[in-house]
Formats: sequence, structure tokens, C-alpha cells
Amino acid sequence: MTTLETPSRVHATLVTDRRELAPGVVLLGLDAPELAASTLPGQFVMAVPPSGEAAATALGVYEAEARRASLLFFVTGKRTRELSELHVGERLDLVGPLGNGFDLQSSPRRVAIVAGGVGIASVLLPAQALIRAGSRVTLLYGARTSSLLVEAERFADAGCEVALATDDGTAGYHGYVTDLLERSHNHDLILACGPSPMLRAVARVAAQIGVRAQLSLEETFACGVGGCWGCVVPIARTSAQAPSFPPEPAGGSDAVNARICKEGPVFWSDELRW
Amino acid sequence: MTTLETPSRVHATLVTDRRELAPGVVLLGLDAPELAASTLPGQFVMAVPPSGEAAATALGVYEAEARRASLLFFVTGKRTRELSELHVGERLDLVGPLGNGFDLQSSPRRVAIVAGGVGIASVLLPAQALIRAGSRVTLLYGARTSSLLVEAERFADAGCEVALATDDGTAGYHGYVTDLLERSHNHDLILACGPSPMLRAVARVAAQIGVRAQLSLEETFACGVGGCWGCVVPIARTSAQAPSFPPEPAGGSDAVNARICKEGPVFWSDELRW
Amino acid sequence: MVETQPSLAVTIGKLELPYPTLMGSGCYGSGKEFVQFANLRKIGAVVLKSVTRLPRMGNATPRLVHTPAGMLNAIGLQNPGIDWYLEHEVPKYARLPWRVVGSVAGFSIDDYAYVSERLAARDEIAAIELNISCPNVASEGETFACDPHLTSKVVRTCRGLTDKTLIVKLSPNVTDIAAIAYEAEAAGADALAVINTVRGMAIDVDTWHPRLGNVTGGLSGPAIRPIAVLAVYEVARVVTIPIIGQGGIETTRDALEFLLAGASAISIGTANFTDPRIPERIVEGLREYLWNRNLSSIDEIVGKANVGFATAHEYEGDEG
Amino acid sequence: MVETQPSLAVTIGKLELPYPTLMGSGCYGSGKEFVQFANLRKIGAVVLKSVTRLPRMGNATPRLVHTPAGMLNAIGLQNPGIDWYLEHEVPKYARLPWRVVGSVAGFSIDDYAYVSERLAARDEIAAIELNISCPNVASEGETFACDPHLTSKVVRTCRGLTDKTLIVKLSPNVTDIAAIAYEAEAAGADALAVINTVRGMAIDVDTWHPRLGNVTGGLSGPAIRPIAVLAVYEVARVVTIPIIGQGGIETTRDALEFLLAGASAISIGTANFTDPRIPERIVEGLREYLWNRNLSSIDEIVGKANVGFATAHEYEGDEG
Ligand SMILES: Cc1cc2nc3c(=O)[nH]c(=O)nc-3n(C[C@H](O)[C@H](O)[C@H](O)COP(=O)(O)OP(=O)(O)OC[C@H]3O[C@@H](n4cnc5c(N)ncnc54)[C@H](O)[C@@H]3O)c2cc1C
Ligand SMILES: Cc1cc2nc3c(=O)[nH]c(=O)nc-3n(C[C@H](O)[C@H](O)[C@H](O)COP(=O)(O)OP(=O)(O)OC[C@H]3O[C@@H](n4cnc5c(N)ncnc54)[C@H](O)[C@@H]3O)c2cc1C
Ligand SMILES: Cc1cc2nc3c(=O)[nH]c(=O)nc-3n(C[C@H](O)[C@H](O)[C@H](O)COP(=O)(O)O)c2cc1C
Ligand SMILES: Cc1cc2nc3c(=O)[nH]c(=O)nc-3n(C[C@H](O)[C@H](O)[C@H](O)COP(=O)(O)O)c2cc1C
Ligand code: FES
Ligand code: FES
Repeated sequence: MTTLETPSRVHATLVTDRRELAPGVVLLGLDAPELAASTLPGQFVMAVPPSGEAAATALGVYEAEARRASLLFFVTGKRTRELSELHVGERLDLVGPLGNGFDLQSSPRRVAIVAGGVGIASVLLPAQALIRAGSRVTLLYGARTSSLLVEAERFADAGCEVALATDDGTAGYHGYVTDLLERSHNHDLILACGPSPMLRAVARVAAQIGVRAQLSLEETFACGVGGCWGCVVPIARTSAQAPSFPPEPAGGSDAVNARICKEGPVFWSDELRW
Repeated sequence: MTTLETPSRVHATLVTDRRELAPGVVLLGLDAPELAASTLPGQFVMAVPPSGEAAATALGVYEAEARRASLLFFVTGKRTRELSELHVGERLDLVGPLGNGFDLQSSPRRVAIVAGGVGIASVLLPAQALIRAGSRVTLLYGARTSSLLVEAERFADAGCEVALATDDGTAGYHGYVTDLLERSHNHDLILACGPSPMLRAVARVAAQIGVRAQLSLEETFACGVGGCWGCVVPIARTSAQAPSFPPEPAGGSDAVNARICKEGPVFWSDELRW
Repeated sequence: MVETQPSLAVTIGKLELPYPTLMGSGCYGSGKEFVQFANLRKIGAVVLKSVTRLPRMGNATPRLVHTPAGMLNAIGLQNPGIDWYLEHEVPKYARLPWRVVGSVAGFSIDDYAYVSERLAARDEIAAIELNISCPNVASEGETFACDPHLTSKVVRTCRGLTDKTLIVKLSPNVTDIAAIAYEAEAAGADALAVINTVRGMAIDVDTWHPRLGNVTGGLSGPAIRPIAVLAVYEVARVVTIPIIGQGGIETTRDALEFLLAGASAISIGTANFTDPRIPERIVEGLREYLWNRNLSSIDEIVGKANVGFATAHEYEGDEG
Repeated sequence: MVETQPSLAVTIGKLELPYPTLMGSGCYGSGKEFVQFANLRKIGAVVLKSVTRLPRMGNATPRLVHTPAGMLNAIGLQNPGIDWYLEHEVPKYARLPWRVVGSVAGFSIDDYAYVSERLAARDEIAAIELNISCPNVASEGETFACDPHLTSKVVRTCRGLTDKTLIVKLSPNVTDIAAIAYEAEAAGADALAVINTVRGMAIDVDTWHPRLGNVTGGLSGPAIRPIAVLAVYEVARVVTIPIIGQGGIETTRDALEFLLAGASAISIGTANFTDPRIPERIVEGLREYLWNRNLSSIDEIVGKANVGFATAHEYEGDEG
């Protein structure tokens, strides 16, 4: 029988630090002890809008250390604008941690992490965890232009090899970050987070070079907790993440919709049927 | 033929100072030279919401001196909350000055100004103008409780006699400010701004004591410039402020709807047909 | 204590609820999804996601778009179909510490009858809501709630198949919702859910494509509250059965608007996506409101602002 | 310059406008009210406040309530009546540097005929808009736009009385707006204004009274934009005449949504109450958008996102 303790995964946090990493790119540090202690690499939170006048916003947990957790986000609309206007000392309520993060149990020797744009926000925790566990981690990091390649040093300091790519050639390789992945060698595992065209390319390249990839997907969320089926992606029925669903009568597709917020946001690229 | 010079009455102003006069009562000082120079006592502005995500808010012009104009408002909802969150140096666009202010041409010797709550925001300019013109001005100022009697000293410094009243007796007379008006003597003119129950009482008392009163009315506004007829009040056809409108066939009512934002917000109490 | 505290309990048909707050169908799963985020001791009931006769994969993505003060959704009734649902899902609702109401959707009278009968037969299900108003299935799906005659037929049919409380969920996308409501009551509905989402769409001006995979969707959230309050107000004037008001309820004041308009209970959907603590805040707020006014129960405010309609001032001889 | 700059000019029936932006009826007076606050060189036209046969004092106050991302209004068609209007108001519109469109409201076919004929006869009036969709008069006022047959009759009658461009303004408060639109075109309308306000209400939970003097009102502003975009999208699929899209347009992106859905021009109402500079910003924004995409005119984007409707994925045998 489901027990009803007081909701344990809604956290009243306080803004401890705030930095504008680039125009429209904000890093919010929060005093959030339970969240920092309980977040697994690749999990996300739903940020309750301070005004109460919008849906909560799904954001990855960028850093989580001791009492401090942080969010790194791009201002793309009303909700992220509101979050970007928070000042130090103000309150931000977070629901989470949510979803299933990256699966790092295979203790891989060499890992390529591919990040595109805001995708960088969800890959610091897995990078740190892998390095702590003795993996060699290469960050392949792409963005439209150099100014948007935020926090690259942070990953270098954490012990990653870092290779950059920009669409306009203003920094690193002139072209897509997935080209770098194509040229990379003997990785045992690929982790990726970024815009879906990039993720699809990663899936293709991963298949080519014969390395399994975990992709952190993005979709517009409503509930963020598996209650509304608004954020689905088709995956193989055979996937461990596949929710139970009756087969098609004529046995057509082997795909079933999984909720990105609940079964994901991280999926094995070779199990996606998108 | 109507000429089309660039819109002359929309002002981009900057917040120069901000004070919380009481919980939920804010005074915003603005660098607004044209507005400060052109505002007549009793006129108002429409404040464009900084977020762009609401209707503009009608606010009286509290102070207007040299380059500085100020707004004094109570936080009652979404729009005034947004204005209250402006910081020094931030921009606020104002449309105005709007409406017809108080008629001070009769150069009265003794004037009673009755202000209730936020009504105080619209009566400093007329008080100053009257005192400059040699009138003796008594401010009868009422509020729910003492903490909401903001800026009383400001009026004393400006040369007004000040009498206070609170509903709860925490300051001044324990009761309605209109009781003070009832007891007051030989004024030639009454000016009043505040909640409509107060204004109706002022109208009644003014009739009793045989002194004419000008009331600054409040209503929810949309356009604020006379374009939508959303803010009307019935007044006597014979009023100089009455818009032209055909008489009722059976010659019933002698009333016609005037726009508070355009023909008002100030009306002679004996001309109102509310 | 029991003496002094106002009661928030309401009875909807045979359904007795500790609080007048239901969690909107499709927004709250079975409630289990929210256990770690909300206090489910403080809700009236959860209306389950609508289920159909056959399994449905639902619509293409995107299924959600945020709009000013609201959102569009086009889930497309994704569900495993009633047979699988009865076998694998419903058993999980046994012994839940909150009531669950089954929601039934379909594309023919026969669908509604088939699904309602089987679902109502299960002890885990406290009541049945007929969703005859889902705007997100490219089919006749919505025409039931858009046609008084069809509404009457489907309700009468399902009424004959169960004694459990039968709630009929109406669509705002009609010329005269009161006429539909009247038929639903006449056909035997125990209560009405007013309203389902308002049809709408959004277009991506960069790509020139509709922003929803299904092209059109259902608008919910505060944006539609004035539409929903009026719908409740109009329906309350023609029916005697309880109304469950919904559409953009986020605060106690919002809930009170619906109760004062004539709703006996309210439903909270989209607000759970803003902050899962909202349902608890609303019941606390309602209790406080009753307390401050020395009212002993919700019934004392239901419909209290429902004063009928005004007639505009007209000049003599004006036909208006 | 003329060569390179994209053109924003549009033609609606016989009405040629320099910009595709009309100012919504009842929101903008005659335009004179806004001269000191907006750049009227940069608007397409002003649709005047609706006028009726007899004078109307309009509704009791309050007539306005702000709601989430929108507002409710219930003005009640306050106006001096057509005879007075022709004598005292219309002459003021002579020699205005912008076009004005007359708006006609009524309570009978005869009303519409009487007012339209006289108003259309005046040179000051560039075109006629039939407001058969005002939700704020306690009368049959709205039933015209809620009934295809009545719509057809009133439009056909007025069509016979003028050669000037005849715009018919439709209501969203119907089950099937496309059916009404179809009748309006068949009856001779030159263009359709889509949409008028959505019926709604708000209640003051402190006083237990409706917040509008008229009890109910019309919802406008961004809250209704998804409803309006869909209405335009649906209407565009059944008519060939131009559509003037409206409902919550505040930005260039909003305007583009309507154009891409199938509107040939747009109307701006409530946004003028947020910032009177919005109409100018929108025309500048549209010009820039066309320019950046090497498009030479508005026509090149009209209806470009109108791809029809989707069918949801279904399992074999699913009737849905
Ligand atoms: C699991 C998960 C984790 C995430 N983590 C992060 C993170 O760590 N950092 C981060 O920055 N983001 C993250 N996101 C994305 C973030 O949640 C979205 O960007 C969020 O919706 C932004 O909300 P908003 O209201 O600010 O923007 P919205 O208004 O919701 O806009 C979001 C996107 O839609 C586009 N859009 C909005 N309106 C229109 C329109 N009319 N036409 C066309 N396009 C339009 C915007 O351009 C923008 O790209 C994550 C998402 C998921 C699902
Ligand atoms: C000419 C003029 C001059 C003015 N000058 C000033 C001034 O100088 N200073 C000042 O402070 N104000 C002034 N006002 C009043 C001010 O414009 C309004 O208070 C403004 O609407 C506040 O907007 P808001 O969005 O903050 O509050 P809103 O949300 O618009 O609320 C305004 C009022 O409505 C009530 N309300 C809101 N929602 C509900 C609900 N659901 N049920 C019941 N009641 C509700 C609120 O309690 C509040 O009292 C003036 C008004 C006019 C017409
Ligand atoms: C994502 C989502 C899914 C929904 N699914 C259903 C559904 O399956 N059946 C149903 O009857 N209503 C469904 N609804 C409608 C809600 O139950 C509710 O009636 C509507 O959203 C208005 O209330 P709200 O504004 O509080 O959300 C859904 C709404 C949303 C937002
Ligand atoms: C205050 C107000 C008054 C209106 N009066 C009229 C009117 O007299 N006639 C009419 O056809 N539409 C009237 N409308 C509707 C608008 O013209 C417009 O169609 C509607 O508000 C939707 O557009 P918007 O969201 O841009 O305002 C009025 C709207 C408002 C807000
Ligand atoms: S957002 Fe609700 S199920 Fe994922
Ligand atoms: S608010 Fe529009 S006329 Fe006064």
C-alpha cells in the first residue's frame, strides 16, 4: 500500500550565486542540500516559477557538491527569463531529482561525452563520476559560436580532454561536433546531450563506429513526473526502459512510447525508434 | 486635418529612486523631464508593463519637479507587483500625461483636500499649486491604519494643514475622514481622491455644507485615452465635461456617460449622476 | 475540533469525497506519480487518464506547447485499451489511500458502453467519468459533447450499465453548453464535469509548421478560466445535479470563483504542472475562507454568485 | 528602394491598405484618440466602434476586468445611434490621413440593413464590417453569427445595399465556425474578420458578485490567441475570400502565426492597451521578416503553414 509521507522531493532552495556566462546564458548556484546529495548524473529538476504564473521548467542539474546544486540555462522564453531574473538570496523551489540519468555501471575505460549548446548543463556530473571511477573522458563540445561555448575550462579542470567545435569556426573545429566524434577512436561508451539533430547524428555515428551511446533527450514537458504522457518517444519493446503496453494486433511495429521525463530522459540510441 | 508628428506623449523614463513607504506601498522616482514639465495637477499616466505581459496600469503622477516625476502606488495585483519590482536604473515607459486634472482657476482662499488610501498619490500636485497661488490648504487624510498613512509630513512640509483619520484609530481621528470634512469650516472648494465609497460620502457632505467638490474617480481602464468606452460614469448633460450624445426619446434621464480617462478623471460632484 | 472546523467534504452522486478537489483526468496519472511531490492525503480524488476500447499509441510529438497563461495539449488518448487496462493497470489501484475515478473515451456509443460497463464493474473504481469531449482525436470523438442528441444517447446507454456515480464531461467548444448539459442530466448523469479543454493551435513561425504533431490541441490553464467560469454559471442555471468545475484553477480564489458560480466541487489539472503543492494549498485556503466567514461547509457558498443575467440599458423602441 | 523593400500592402475586397494591420473595432476609437501616442502613418486602417440603429447607453459598470493574459469587456455597444452618428461623428472622419472602416451592429436583419446602407453611402467610410458577433448585448445580438442561416440572411441583405467592401465578423462561440464562414462567403461577403471575443466571466470572491456590470463579457488578449489561430486555420480551408485574423496579437511573431494560418491581414485590439507603439513595431517586424527571407510581399506567407489536419495513430480495428 502506497504510504503518504510528506512530499520528500520538493525543495525550497536559496540562490547563493549567479553568473551570466554569456549573453542569455545563466548559471544559478543554489543552497539545496537534499537535492545536491540525492541527484544522480543526468537527472533533472522542474523549477517552480517564482511568479507562479507559468508551467514549471525542466532543467538539468549542472553541479551538485556538498550543500550546493546549480542550474545552467539559456534564456529562450518567458520561463527561463523569469529564472534568469532571480537575485542572490531569493528563493527557488525545485521538484526533483527526476528521471533516470546516465547508466555508468559498465565502468568503461574511455568515454566520449558529446555536448551541444545547453546540453553542456547535463554532462558535468556524469563526467565527474566517470573520472572518479577511473575512466578517461573526452568532452566533444559544440555550439553555434565561440561565445556560447561556456564552461569548457570547468571540464578541463575536472580532468576531461576537451575538443571544441563551432558552426561558424570562431573556436575549435569549424563544423559539427559529431564530425569530431566520427574521427575519435576506441571509446567504449558515448554519452550525449544537446539539440535533437545533434543527437540523431550521434546515434548514426555511434552505429557506424560501433560504440553504444546514451542520449539525453529533450521535449516540452508538462508534469515532468510521468503523469500526463506529453513527452513520449518511441523505443524498442525489448528495451529495459519500455513501459508495458499491449502488442499491435497485426504485430506491426515493435515500438512503444516511453515517457522522456519518467523512463528517460536518457535512452540507449540503439533502442530508440524515432 | 489631423497632423501626424511622431507620438509626443510616450516617454521612456529611468528609475532614479525607489522607496517602500509601507508594506506594499511603493514610491518610484523617475527621470522624466517632458512628463514632469507637462503634467497638470490631477492628471495620470498609463505605465507600460516592463514585461509587456499585461495591460498598462493607470497611475497618478505624485510629484513633478524639474526632470523628476514620481509614482506612488499600492501593490494590489500582478501589474503593480511588476512595477514594484523595478530597480534603480531600469527603464519604465509611460504614456501621458492623460485626462483632465483639477480645476484650480477659481483661485479659492481655503481648500480642503480629502485623500483616502492611494488617493494621496493624486493630490500633492494640486496642493502645491494651490499653495503657490496663495490658497490655504487643509489635507484631510484617511486610511485603514496608521502605517498606510504615508507621506503625511510631505504635505505638511509643503505648507498644508494636515488632519489624519484611521478606521482603526491607530492614528488621528478614529473613524472616517469624511467626518472631519463634515466638521470643517468655511472652505471655498473641496478636492477629493480615494476609494469610491469615500468619494460618495464626500459628495454628500459637500452638498450638506454647501461647498463644491471635485472628485478624482477610479475605474478599471483599458486604453486610458478615450478609445474604448470601458471606464464611463454618468454625468449631467449640462456639465461642461459631458460628451455630445443624443437625448433619450421620451426625454427620460438627463444623464450621459462620460469617460473617466478622457473627460475625467476629475468631475464636479454635483454633476455626477452615479 | 470537528465542531469548529468547517467541513470540506462533498458528495457527488454516490461518491463521498473528503475534499472538493479532484485531479483532472490525464494530468495526474493515477496519483502514484505524484506521491513524492504532493500530499495526497489532501485531495478529493484522482480522475484517471481516459481509456478506450482498443489500445492507442496516441498522437505524434510534440504533444505539448506552452501558450500565454496556459498550454495546448494533444496527447491523443494514448492508453493500452480496456482489456489490458483491466488486467494490468486497475489492480494497482486497489488499496490506494485516495479514491480513483475511471475516465472513459470512445468513438461510438458501443465503445462507451463496452468500456464503461467493464470499468464500472471493478471495485477499484469509485465512479465513472464519460469523456465525451476530448478535442484531440481526429475522429468523431468530440461530436458526442457537441450534439445534444448524441450526448443523450451515450449517457442513457451508459447509465443503464452501472449504478456507480456517472459523471459526464462537457466540451466548451459548442454554441450552447447549457443545452448539452440539460440533455446529459435528463439522460441520467449524476454529475457534470465542466469544462474540458478549448480547441486551439499554435504555429512555429520559424519552420512554418504547426507546433503540435496533431496540428490542433486543447487549451488549458488560467487562460481559459473566464470561459470555464461562465460555462459553469450557465450550466448551473439549467441542471440540478452537481457540477465539477474546472479550467485554469491555480489558487483558492480561482476555486471559489467556480464554487460561487455553481460548482459543487472543482478539478485541478494544469496547475499541477506549475507546482504540485497547489491542491493542498487550495484545500487549506478553502478551509480558511469558510472559517473566516463562519461558514460550516462548502455547500453554503455553492452558486451564491449566480444571479442570472443582466439586460443592457436600451433606448425606448430599441429592439435590442 | 521601392525595388528592394518588401511590400506590406494588402487588398481586402476593394479596400487597398498600405499595411496589413487594422485596429480592432471598439479598441481604437476613430484613431484620433491615439494620435499623440502611436504613429498612425504606420497602420493599415481603423475599424470604428460598432454603431446601432438607435442610441445605446451601453452596459452598467464595471465594463472591464483584467484576467490572466487577457481581459473581459462588456461595453454593451454604447453609441449615439446611426442618425446622430452620421450627422455629428462621421463628418469628423473626412480627410483623416488613415482609412476608417465602419462597424455595424444590430438586433434584426432590418437593423443591419438600415445602418449598413446609410453608413456605406458616406465617402468618409472606406468599407463596412458587420459585427454579427458581439457577445455583450443581452439580446439576440449574437445569434446571427451563431446560426449559419441567419448569417446568410443578414449578409445577403447588406450585400445588396452596398458595393463597398463588406467584411463579416465571426464569433468563436460556436460549434463549427467554418460552417458559418462558408455561408458568409456564399452570401456575398468580401472578407471575414476572425475572431470576435470569446464569452467569459469573472466573479469577485470577496463580494460574491460578478465582476462585470453585465455579468458576462468578451475575453480578448493573448489568452485567446490559440483559439483564434485555429479559427483562422479552419476558416481558411473553406473560404477563398481574405481573412482578417485577430485575437491576442501583440508581437510580429503573433501576427505571423495568423498570416501563416491563412489570414491576409490582421487586427490589433487589446495590445494597444499594453503599449500603443505595438502596431508600428509589428509592421516594422513584418517588413524585417520578409526582408530576411527574401520575400517580396505578405501574400507569399499567407496560409503557408496551413497543412490540413492530422489523423491520430490507431491500432487496427480501432474505429477512432
Ligand atoms: C530533461 C530536460 C532537461 C533540460 N535541461 C535544460 C538545461 O539544463 N538548460 C536549459 O537551458 N534548458 C534545458 N532544457 C530545456 C528547457 O526546459 C526549455 O528550454 C524550456 O522550455 C524553456 O522554457 P521557456 O519558457 O524559457 O521557453 P519557451 O517559451 O518554452 O520556448 C522554448 C523553446 O521554444 C521556442 N519557442 C517559443 N515560442 C515559440 C514560437 N511562438 N514559435 C517558435 N518557437 C517558439 C523557443 O524559441 C525556445 O527554443 C531541458 C529540457 C528537458 C526536457
Ligand atoms: C485615473 C487613475 C489613477 C490611479 N492612480 C493610482 C495611483 O496613483 N496609485 C495606485 O496605487 N493606484 C492607482 N490607481 C489604481 C490602479 O490603476 C489599480 O489599482 C490597478 O488596476 C492595479 O492593477 P493590478 O494589476 O496591480 O491589480 P489588479 O489585479 O488589477 O487588481 C486591482 C484591484 O482589483 C482587485 N481584484 C483583482 N482580482 C480580483 C479578484 N479575482 N476578485 C476580487 N477582486 C480582485 C484587487 O484586489 C485590486 O483591488 C489609479 C486608477 C485610475 C483609474
Ligand atoms: C496534458 C493533458 C491531458 C489531458 N487528458 C485528458 C483526458 O485524457 N481525458 C479528459 O477527460 N481530460 C483530459 N484533459 C483535460 C483536463 O482533465 C481538464 O479538464 C482541462 O485541462 C481543464 O482544466 P485545467 O485548466 O485545470 O487543466 C487533459 C488535460 C491536459 C493538460
Ligand atoms: C474594450 C473592447 C471593445 C470592443 N468593442 C467591439 C465592438 O464594438 N465591435 C466589434 O466588432 N468588436 C469589438 N471588440 C472586439 C475586438 O475588435 C477584437 O475583435 C477582439 O478584442 C479580439 O482581438 P484582440 O485580442 O486583439 O483585442 C472589442 C474589444 C475590446 C477589448
Ligand atoms: S511531461 Fe508528463 S509524462 Fe512526461
Ligand atoms: S479606458 Fe478606454 S475609454 Fe477610458
